[in-house]
Amino acid sequence: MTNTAGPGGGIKLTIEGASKNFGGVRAVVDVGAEIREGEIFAIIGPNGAGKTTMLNMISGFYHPDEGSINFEDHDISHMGPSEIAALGIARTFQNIALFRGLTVLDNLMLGRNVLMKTGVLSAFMYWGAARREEVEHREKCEDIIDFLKLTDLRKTPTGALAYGLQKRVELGRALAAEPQLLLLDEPMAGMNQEEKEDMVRYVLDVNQEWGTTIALIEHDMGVVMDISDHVMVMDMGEKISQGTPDEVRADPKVIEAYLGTTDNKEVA
Amino acid sequence: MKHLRTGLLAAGLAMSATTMVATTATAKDLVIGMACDRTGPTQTVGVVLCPAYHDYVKLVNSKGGLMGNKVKVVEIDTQYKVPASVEAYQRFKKEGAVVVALWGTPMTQAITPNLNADKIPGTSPGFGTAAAANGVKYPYLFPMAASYWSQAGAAVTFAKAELGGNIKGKKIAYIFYDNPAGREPIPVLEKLAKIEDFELKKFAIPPPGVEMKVQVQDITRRYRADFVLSHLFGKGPAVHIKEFKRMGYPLKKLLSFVWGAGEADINGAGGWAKAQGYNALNFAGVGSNYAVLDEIKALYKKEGKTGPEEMASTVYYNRGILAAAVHLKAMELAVKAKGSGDITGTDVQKGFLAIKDFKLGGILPPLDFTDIDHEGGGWARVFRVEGDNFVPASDWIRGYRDVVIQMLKEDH
Amino acid sequence: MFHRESGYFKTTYQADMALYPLPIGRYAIIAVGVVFFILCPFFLGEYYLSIINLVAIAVVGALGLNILVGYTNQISIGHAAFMSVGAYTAANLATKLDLPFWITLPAGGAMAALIGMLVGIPSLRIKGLYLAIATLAAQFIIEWIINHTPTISGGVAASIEMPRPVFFGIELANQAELYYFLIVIAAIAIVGALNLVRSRIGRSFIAIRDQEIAAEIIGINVFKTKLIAFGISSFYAGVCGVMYTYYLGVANYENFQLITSIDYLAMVIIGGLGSVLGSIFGAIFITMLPIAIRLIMESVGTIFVDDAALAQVIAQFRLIIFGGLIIVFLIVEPDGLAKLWQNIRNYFRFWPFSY
Amino acid sequence: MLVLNNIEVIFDNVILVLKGISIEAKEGAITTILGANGAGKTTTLKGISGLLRPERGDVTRGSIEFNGERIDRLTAHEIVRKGIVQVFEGRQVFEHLTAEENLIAGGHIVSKAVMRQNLEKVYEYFPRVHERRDVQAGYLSGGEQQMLVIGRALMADPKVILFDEPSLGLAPMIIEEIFGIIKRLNEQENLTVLLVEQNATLALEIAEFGYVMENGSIVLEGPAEALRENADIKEFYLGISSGEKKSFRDVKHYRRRKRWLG
Amino acid sequence: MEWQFLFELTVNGLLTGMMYALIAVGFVLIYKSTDAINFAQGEFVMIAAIVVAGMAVKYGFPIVAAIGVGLLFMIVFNFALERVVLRPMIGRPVVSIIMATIGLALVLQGAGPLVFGAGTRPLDIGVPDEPLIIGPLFMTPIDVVGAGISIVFLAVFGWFFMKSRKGVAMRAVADSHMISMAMGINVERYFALAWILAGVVALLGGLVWGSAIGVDTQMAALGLKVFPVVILGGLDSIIGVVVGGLIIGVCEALAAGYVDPFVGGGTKDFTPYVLMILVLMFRPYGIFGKPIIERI
Repeated sequence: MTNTAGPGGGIKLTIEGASKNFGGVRAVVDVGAEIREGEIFAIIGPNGAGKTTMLNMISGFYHPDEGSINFEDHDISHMGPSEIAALGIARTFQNIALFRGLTVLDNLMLGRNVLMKTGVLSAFMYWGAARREEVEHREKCEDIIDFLKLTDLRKTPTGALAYGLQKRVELGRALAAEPQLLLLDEPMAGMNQEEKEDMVRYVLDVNQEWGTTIALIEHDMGVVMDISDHVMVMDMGEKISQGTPDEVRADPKVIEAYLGTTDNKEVA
Repeated sequence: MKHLRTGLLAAGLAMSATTMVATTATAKDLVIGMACDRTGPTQTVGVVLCPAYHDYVKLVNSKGGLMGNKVKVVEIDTQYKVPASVEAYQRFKKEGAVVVALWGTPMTQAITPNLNADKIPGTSPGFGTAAAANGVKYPYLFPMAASYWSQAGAAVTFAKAELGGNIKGKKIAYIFYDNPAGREPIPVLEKLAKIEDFELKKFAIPPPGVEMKVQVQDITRRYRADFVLSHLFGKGPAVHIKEFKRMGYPLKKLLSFVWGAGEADINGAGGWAKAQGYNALNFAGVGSNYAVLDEIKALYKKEGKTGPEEMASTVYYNRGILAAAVHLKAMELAVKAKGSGDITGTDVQKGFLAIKDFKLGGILPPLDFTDIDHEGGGWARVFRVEGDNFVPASDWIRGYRDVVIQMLKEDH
Repeated sequence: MFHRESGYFKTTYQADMALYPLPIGRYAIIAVGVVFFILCPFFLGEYYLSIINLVAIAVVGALGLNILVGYTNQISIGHAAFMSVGAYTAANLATKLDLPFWITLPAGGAMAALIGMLVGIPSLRIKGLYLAIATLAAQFIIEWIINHTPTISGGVAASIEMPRPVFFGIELANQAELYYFLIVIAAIAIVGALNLVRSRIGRSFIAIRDQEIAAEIIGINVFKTKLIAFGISSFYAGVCGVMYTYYLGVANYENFQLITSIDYLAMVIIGGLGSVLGSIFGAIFITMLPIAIRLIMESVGTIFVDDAALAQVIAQFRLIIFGGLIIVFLIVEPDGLAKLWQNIRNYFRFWPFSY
Repeated sequence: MLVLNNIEVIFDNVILVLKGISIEAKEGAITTILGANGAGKTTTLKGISGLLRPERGDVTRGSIEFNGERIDRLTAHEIVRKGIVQVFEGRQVFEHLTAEENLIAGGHIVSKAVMRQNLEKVYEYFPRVHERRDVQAGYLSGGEQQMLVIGRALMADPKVILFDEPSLGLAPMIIEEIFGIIKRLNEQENLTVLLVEQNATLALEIAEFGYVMENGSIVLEGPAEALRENADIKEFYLGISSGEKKSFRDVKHYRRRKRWLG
Repeated sequence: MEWQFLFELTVNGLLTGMMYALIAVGFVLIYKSTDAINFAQGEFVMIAAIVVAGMAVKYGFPIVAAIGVGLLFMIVFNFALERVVLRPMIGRPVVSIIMATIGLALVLQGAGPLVFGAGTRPLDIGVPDEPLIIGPLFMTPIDVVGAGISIVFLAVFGWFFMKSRKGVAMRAVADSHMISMAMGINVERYFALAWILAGVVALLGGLVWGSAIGVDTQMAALGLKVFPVVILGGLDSIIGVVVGGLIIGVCEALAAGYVDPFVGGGTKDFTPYVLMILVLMFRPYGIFGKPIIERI
């Protein structure tokens, strides 16, 4: 498996000895990792291995009890989610977390919230700067709408969309923030083959055309092994393996903890 | 189904909109506007007082009205709410009211500025700001009966008499609703405490006072008051009678201001047997031994009905009679002065000021209205629970009138 | 209903984002509104004006509450308390410093906003019903403080007499004059609210309402945004309180007790949560419903009961009907009057070709 | 045993979700329904177990028969008493109850003695659940929760269990284990199973008969081995085109159309 | 003397607190099993007391018969209420359900006096008024009786909820309606049961409180006491209700006895709310309340 885009640049995100406990339960234990600029980085592992907790720590929803997380030059270990988002980290969620009462367009505009600065008073009057800003950002959102082929749906409330489309809008919302690092939590969960193929295509396009660094959690080994540059395997909160897809697939520890000793059809 | 629903709702809306435009029929009657509270926090009073008012007006109308002019009462239940009262007042004005009966202290305050502007006299018997009795400052507002200041004066007079004519060094507790109306008498009480040299301690009850065990316990077990003055309304009076009783405090040493002085309060406390000795301050007569009440009963009998149920609650019923009687007296004097039924609010205001020594067969104190005194003299009388009745425990009294008048004058 | 939507294409994003997407619709609405607004006092009696005035005041309060409850999903049962903060702030400024309304009005709003944000602080940790009860607590605490602080409340009576608003030397005293005063403020409040909810601020409110955690992670500072919502909502409440005070001529906390908070809650729920139009409908409906019920019962009531008993029956039934209608509305049309209006409009949009 | 005859489901009186679905689950067999998200699989299951009404849905046409008896008009709890229990997708436990209380609630309809026996049986199947029986169910791991909900369904002495995507969001190894248990239950307890899945590979492996659902209609049906060989199933559900597994890297935005009509 | 007064206040605060718990438990019951928030709990207590007192005073029923009628009324009434009003509201936003029950409260406020006449009535359940003095203890009999009734009811109810199979089922229903249905639990029957039980508690509350303070529509104000109690204890906890009730009872007593003199009074009704906010800041779901497990 060779990569066309490949990780070219330096290190985007560094995790050093991160640990997280929840009331005595050790969710993440002393995990270290590096995500390189421009790569697709996958985290895999059994349920409860601490994958989502890792993602939550990167996006600031949780803070590591020990260790640190650095994004570019910033120590983000103890920053709030909104500060981290402002630095250029966006994400999607395992269970779709769209704003169901709002249209596709408004969801994307919200994705750009971190880039906007209209205050209460100017919003109240909707005059001058406030209006200019709205229009400016609307243009950017339209680009993403085109890219994700959502043109017909921009004024549809997201609650009324089919599951696969909702996942796509969620991706769009994350992209709207023009992120440096995009975190995807099980982007293909609950999708059939056809929808998965679509989603993979968009993810690859984002990575290749815009050069966005991507970190994702995914259970579908087919997808993970095909598209990622690096894979980290977690179990019981610990990192048990890391490397290229081929290295990881051959690691006996991974087979024992996650992939199963049986001849797994999905991996084949 | 969906459409039917929508249609029904739309029709309902449309209906409520059209009624707004439809005006009620107008007749050439003398109109009185009456704000009532039959559903709000002071409903216990309203449900008796308001019917009494209607009964008296009916009686006068049955006798030919005021020199041939019939009297019409427009009543609106305000639920003790300010916006509703403002709307009600505007409605009264639209109906051409020449006098309005207000209800409730906050509502009275909200409407007072309008009275002067519109030149319509309004009345606030036994409530509202005490300073409003000053007719110079509020020419169109008539408290019409003893204000909270006058009640305080009368109460201390009574306490002094009960404690043997000297209250120097005695402990007097004042238990009151923790709102403006409840605090109103405090300046007078504090002044009198200085004059008479007694010890005054205040115990506030947050309205609506459904639970006040601790305060009563404090008064009886820690402070050990020699006499208690209480100023509660709504549910409070019944509760405090029960609590004092349960603490073993002699009710003879408890005097309630006018809004805790009714039969309803005694009933709520568990009946006459449980309230023996309880003292109640009143600004109208109590009991049914008055000619005017007999006339109303007779009127009902003529229609083939038994007398009004509300009459059993004599205290609040008689207050309704007082309000109606004074209003109609003022209007009558206005009609007489004018020589026709074509009177305005200003005429009625002058009518009020022309009332002198009006007693209505003893159910009222001798009421006199003057420019400075719009409360008719500030009379009050104490009635005590004995057996199954309220019996008079004092004569009509005006305690420390000089102090009250002085305060009235100071206020402007 | 003034227009058909076909044959018009938007060529700029700006046009697409305007409040009324069709220019003819926009001008028609503005023109009709302005004419109606100027003419009202000429054909309506004082009594009806007084009702409109009460409605105009209620609209402002309802808009504020809807921003908090409907758009941000932070339940508040203490709205009236913020009104009283505005009312007393303005009353003190107007009586002690002789300030004119165009200062007291925003000042009352600002003070209420400040207190509102203070009350909003627990909203970071407390959610749903727990927060609702916390705001109930705020209602009682604010009430108590005003009631017991003579420097705020103006003494024993806890009420301050308020001078009438003065506009270029003209004292606005009667219902018609007050009408112009109140309706302009209400109009500004409505347009402001419409602008707010379609801008960045409004969108982030809705984001918090729909998905609080997601909102935070896409970069909305949830705490700050909730505080802003509390602030704006309370600002509106404060302005509403000042309007009341100027209108009644007196600031009195007993006008702003729990039952008032509940009335406003009824307005936004019956009108439609998360809808500016709904707030207006709700304010109209809840203000006029008791009056309408009474008027209807006055005219037909004597058929069922005799005169003497009527007053009592009206009073009790009005409560029953009022409460009952609230329940029926909630069951039948959970999205409120705004939704009902939309249904009616959609019906007419295709009329006469409904299907 | 369980037969759906040409049923139609409408939500809110207007939205047609299922259009003439006919499915049969044979006694003692595992039958699977495959399909994309929103195809109507979950709705079909809820239609059987009587859980549509709380969501304002209704079976408006056709019939559902269980052992020859119509059940489409019964309420949810009556249907459970007939022996049909549904296991929801997404491991829905009673979060605030302990694991054991979850099981007790599951055995609500059987007598106390039977409930005790069933409890023993469930603990035998799922020793992990026994270990964690006093833990609040909300704090169990995903795999444990999945076992708990299956155990809870067993508490009601069911004849038929309807599984809704038991593999959703679980790790490959856990999925294997869960499917193993489903197969074991089917064989040892003679349970009839109706299995809704997106993971076509696994589902077709343990099932005997399968249906493919799209946009509220059945588009394909047949024995599992026949479906496994179907070219469209291979392409769109198993991700195999022209005989070999394709790489996701090579996927394009355009592709060949399916041969059935959705 | 001071220590004795403090002791008396505390004891009476505890007794009153138990009586608050009796009102609050109805609220918790409904919230736990149906997710509905009943702002009309005070009105339930009021209407129960009005029916009993009305039957006894207006129609001359013996008190036992009047209580019987009251019980029957509350069962039928709450059953109907659940059917007609609350069931269609399932799944609506919290604020809508709050509003519906407020609407209900208004209806009850209007209907109570219409049927049985306005005005305050006594409710005599045969508890004497004379104070009870045991050594240094000074108590009023109705408080002792009220607290006793409260303790017995709560104990029985607590056992039912935690230990019996029906109790487990009820908690299951509270946890998730949908899953409960799928498990063969007749959810609607448990909803009805919860409301009926709440009606029965309201009757007990109405008897105790009506006897203590007299019966009229103002009794509904007791409903406002419920909130600090249930929030402090945790909305869904029976033990929480008891603890919350006791804390609030004592807190009120001490505030009125020791804070009032310094600030000019009236602190009794709002100190519970202040206390409640403080507790909420540290425990957002009350002392015993279960946190909502948040996931993303």
